[in-house]
Amino acid sequence: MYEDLVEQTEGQSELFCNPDPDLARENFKNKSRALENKVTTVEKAVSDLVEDGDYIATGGFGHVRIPTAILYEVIRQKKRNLGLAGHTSIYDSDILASSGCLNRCDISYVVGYEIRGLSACARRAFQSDKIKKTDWSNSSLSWRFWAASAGLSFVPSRSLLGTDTFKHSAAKTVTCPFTGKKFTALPALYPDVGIVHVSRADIYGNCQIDGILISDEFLARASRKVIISTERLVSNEEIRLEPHLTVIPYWCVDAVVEVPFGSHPGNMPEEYWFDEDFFQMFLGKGKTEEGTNEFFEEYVYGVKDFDQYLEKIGGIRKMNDLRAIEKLIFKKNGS
Amino acid sequence: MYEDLVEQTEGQSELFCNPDPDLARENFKNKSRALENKVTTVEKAVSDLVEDGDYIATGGFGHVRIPTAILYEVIRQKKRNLGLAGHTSIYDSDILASSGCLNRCDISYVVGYEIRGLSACARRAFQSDKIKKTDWSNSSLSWRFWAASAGLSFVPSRSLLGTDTFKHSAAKTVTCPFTGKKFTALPALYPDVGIVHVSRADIYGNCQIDGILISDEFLARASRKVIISTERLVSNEEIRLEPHLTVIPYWCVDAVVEVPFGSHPGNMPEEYWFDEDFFQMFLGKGKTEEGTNEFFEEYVYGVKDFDQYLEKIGGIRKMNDLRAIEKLIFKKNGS
Amino acid sequence: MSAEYNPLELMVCVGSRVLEDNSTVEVGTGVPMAATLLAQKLYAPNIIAIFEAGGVAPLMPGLPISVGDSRTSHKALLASSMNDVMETCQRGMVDYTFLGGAQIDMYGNLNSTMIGDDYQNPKVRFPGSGGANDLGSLCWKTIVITPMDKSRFVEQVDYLTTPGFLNGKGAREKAGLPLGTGPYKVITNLAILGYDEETCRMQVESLHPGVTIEQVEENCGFELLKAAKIEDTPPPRDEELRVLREEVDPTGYIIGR
Amino acid sequence: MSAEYNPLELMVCVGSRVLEDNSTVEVGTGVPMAATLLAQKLYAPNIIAIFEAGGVAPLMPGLPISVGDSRTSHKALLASSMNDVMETCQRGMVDYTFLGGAQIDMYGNLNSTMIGDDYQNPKVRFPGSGGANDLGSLCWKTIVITPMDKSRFVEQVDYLTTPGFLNGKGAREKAGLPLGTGPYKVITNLAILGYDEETCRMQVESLHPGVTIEQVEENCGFELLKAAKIEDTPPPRDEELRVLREEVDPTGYIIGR
Repeated sequence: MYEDLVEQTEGQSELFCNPDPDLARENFKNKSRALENKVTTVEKAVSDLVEDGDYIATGGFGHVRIPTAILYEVIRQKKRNLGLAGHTSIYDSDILASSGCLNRCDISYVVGYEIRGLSACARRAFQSDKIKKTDWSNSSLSWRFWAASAGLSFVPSRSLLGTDTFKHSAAKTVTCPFTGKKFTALPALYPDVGIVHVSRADIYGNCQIDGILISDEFLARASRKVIISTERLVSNEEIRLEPHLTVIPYWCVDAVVEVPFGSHPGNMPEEYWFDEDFFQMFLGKGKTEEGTNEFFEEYVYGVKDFDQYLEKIGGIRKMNDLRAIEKLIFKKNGS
Repeated sequence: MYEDLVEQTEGQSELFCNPDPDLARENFKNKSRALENKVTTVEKAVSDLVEDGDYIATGGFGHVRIPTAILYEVIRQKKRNLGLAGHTSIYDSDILASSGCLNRCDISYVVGYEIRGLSACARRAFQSDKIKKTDWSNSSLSWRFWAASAGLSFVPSRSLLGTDTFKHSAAKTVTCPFTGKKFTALPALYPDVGIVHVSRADIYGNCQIDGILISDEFLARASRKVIISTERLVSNEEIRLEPHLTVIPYWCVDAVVEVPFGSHPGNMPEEYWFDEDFFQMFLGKGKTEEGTNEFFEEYVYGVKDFDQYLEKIGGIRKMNDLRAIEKLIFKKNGS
Repeated sequence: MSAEYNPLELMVCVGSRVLEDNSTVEVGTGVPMAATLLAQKLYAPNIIAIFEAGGVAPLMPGLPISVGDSRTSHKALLASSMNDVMETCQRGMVDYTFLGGAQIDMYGNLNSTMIGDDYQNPKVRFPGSGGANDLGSLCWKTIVITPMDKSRFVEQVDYLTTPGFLNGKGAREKAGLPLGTGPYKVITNLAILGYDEETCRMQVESLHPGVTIEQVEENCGFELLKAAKIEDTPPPRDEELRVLREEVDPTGYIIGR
Repeated sequence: MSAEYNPLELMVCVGSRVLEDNSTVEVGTGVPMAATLLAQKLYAPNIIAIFEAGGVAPLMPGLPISVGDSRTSHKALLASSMNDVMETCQRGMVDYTFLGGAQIDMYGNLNSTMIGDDYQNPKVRFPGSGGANDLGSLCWKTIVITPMDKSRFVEQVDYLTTPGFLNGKGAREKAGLPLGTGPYKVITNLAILGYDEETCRMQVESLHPGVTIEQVEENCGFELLKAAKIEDTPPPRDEELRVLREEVDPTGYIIGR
């Protein structure tokens, strides 16, 4: 029992992105270093920077600080055959998969909504072989982003070993030349497009994030192209006052879009809490294919932009309520 | 010419610290996780935590944010046969070497004082074979700290290759299992004692640093024991107000000492500038052995603690002048 | 029985008692969060809760919904990154991890990925490893909290997501996992289970109030060993239930009341 | 000659002209700093200066004394770490690096470690690599600024600290260094030197005011190639010298006045 897992040295699934650091360096060599105004619209950012077939990586934690506005636009523009880093992914991977954008996914976490249970529409999408799947763990994808951000082709780690997670990954093993010990070799992950929602950015793309970073500093560095959505545009002077807070430097970034409430229905640290009513509505509709289609018709295809979507989900009053919860402001008449 | 360097796969110098991650894990397993008051004196921190023969690593950038007070005490207590990570090291490695504390050193930068030129006493110490030397580059030591902080035994890199720096290191090479490319394999560096000077710390050892970090977040995580000197002790509540600024968490730390001006004669970002008069005096005395001995007699052995040393170098008036330069406050009568 | 309680409440209360004070605990989503919070309030005030996305030792204003939400770093000691937390685990600084799972076998191996035998076309897809594989690989001791029945406690997991002892003593080390790590306890609605040191197989260590060894065996799909002495689990105390219901999970999000 | 200037001023002025605007430059201690600052003030206002200890694109209130001091991150865009900066270089985001060195050979290999033949007992010990080996390995183009004489421009360096083209075309790639990287220019007090594409050997490209090719050859310990057309280096302009002396290095710390 499990002998083959203990002995294995090579995962059997497909490696979706080339880990060659010299190939990546050629891309980074050609990225602009100019301090130029990169502010654009959601629509233009997506149409300019996301191509059918691209492999994308989204920042945040699946339903925390996610780039919802950008992802809705990816769906609205009917991008197809996308790959995705399903790293700590929840609502982000669900809507991309359920709307038919994906044909491959590196998975560490999908389908689940933590204590809210599982998503039926995500299950339908990921149980089908229309999406090719390669398995990983959270740390494996975090370290794959790190390895790429460091310009490497691999990094050793001590997880995955001995499991089916390794077997269905595209990892290999490597022997430490100093200790002779066996390590997992994780291939560097250089996504085509990184999409990250941040707290503050300037027009050049220097970004600051309140709260935990998950792996976004590395994800942004690793990606060939980067789209930033930000709660707030701030002046370059404000960035320069606290340069130790800059998590993503401008040279990583290709487009900046200001989208207040851009992580809805997700939690945005220091800004707003989860929209639980919305999640229940979404998970309810997701139970059937018709419901799923209805959802996308109503909330994505049927609205022209994120502002209109926000009106639909309850507008500024709703967002103020979610803000009050996040800020621990409990009103007299209920929370 | 140089053919042997191009082909080499193994550095020829001694590896001073065991990179075995399981050995390190046993140490970290036994570190206290308790939130206990770790505030102590410079004298007690050094006598309790630095043993003859220990391998130490010092934070900062050689003459910027260095733990001078702790290092003087190491010298005062006549610790012997110490190893040192000579990473971006300047005044820190110089005084340890010139006073006879060291018998081995991993070197990326020693002897030099950047635009001030070279130190004669450091040269005498490092030219002698009383100090065993293993060669590295700055990034190599930065990444060796990272590898240890990540609980690994090695990490690949793309520097050192093809050079005498590699030849006189203890690095090896490793082939990437994905690309077949050759990388330097850097052995993880787990120092016995890490010594870091920080801007703010609470009594438990949660530390925040203003300005650049160099490699101190990793150096502190990598070290088996850690001594923190801090410009200022702050309340735990202050740390908890901005937890994203915590660079070194308390569980890394064994002792905390409050030492205002503790980086003198070094620059302390946001606090005080270099003491150039002092450096000129030191480099002058260092030209002869007698001068070097005089320096240590007068400024280290001859004073009982760092407060008395500060009086000797000009006291609060001097430190206020250096503070004015750092803060860009130019007084009416000259700078 | 000192009070009425449901199986989830029982598991949370029992789970809250196994953590040592002044230890570091990497906390998974859901029941483990509630158990850790309850432990902090009653038994182990200085337990250090670590969340995989970057939050360390927060003063939580309420139960987090996610291991990555803003409550996990509210007034924390450290709000860093998943990389930093996982590296801290890999370095050996984290004593316990607290996980769930859809299937578990006699060696403590966990499945949270799928039911079926074709990874590309599973019968039922679950979330996958998330951080579970990492935490079960890198933390010193793995505690699992899960209700017990034959569909969960199985001879062989459909998919080995997170390593327990793999196929027995020495297998983790052979696979390359860090030395000295592995499964520690399984907290269920019927009993507390541990592992026999020699064989690394699961054993019954303590029976919950009113539960017989036969009931435990009937609800398990593999042969269970028995500890030399099987204890009686003290029932949830009134104070445990009060603090759990009033302070830890007042909305019943996790304990389902 | 438009004005009087010393050899250091000449090198700084000439060095300031070789950097492209909107490029990233990893700046070494001393003369390279002055040249980069001068370039920013006159030719390449949007050059992004990167310092190895973590400072990126500061608005410097004065000349830094160290590549790690507080001026290198004053009102910067990013104040991070040596790890981040070196990883950025390794990722291919840094166009130029600007280095010094005690010895250089015809392939642009640099020695900043020692004179002698025994690493443990050198005749003369220099600082060592610092970040030089990394920057010369990982940035796209390496520019060296150093005065020229036979003791510095040598047939073979006593110690190969930082890789140039090693022993010729293809050697960097064979050694494992990133593809397409290597030496670009050498700025001296006598001439601007570059490299022949085929042989990777150093060649004279431009002679400074009043300098003959023979003088350059006399001050070089190896055979220099000559570019197809050797240019005349324009002398330091009054404005260059004024800005250098008044704004970049008013205390003469680097240019030694």
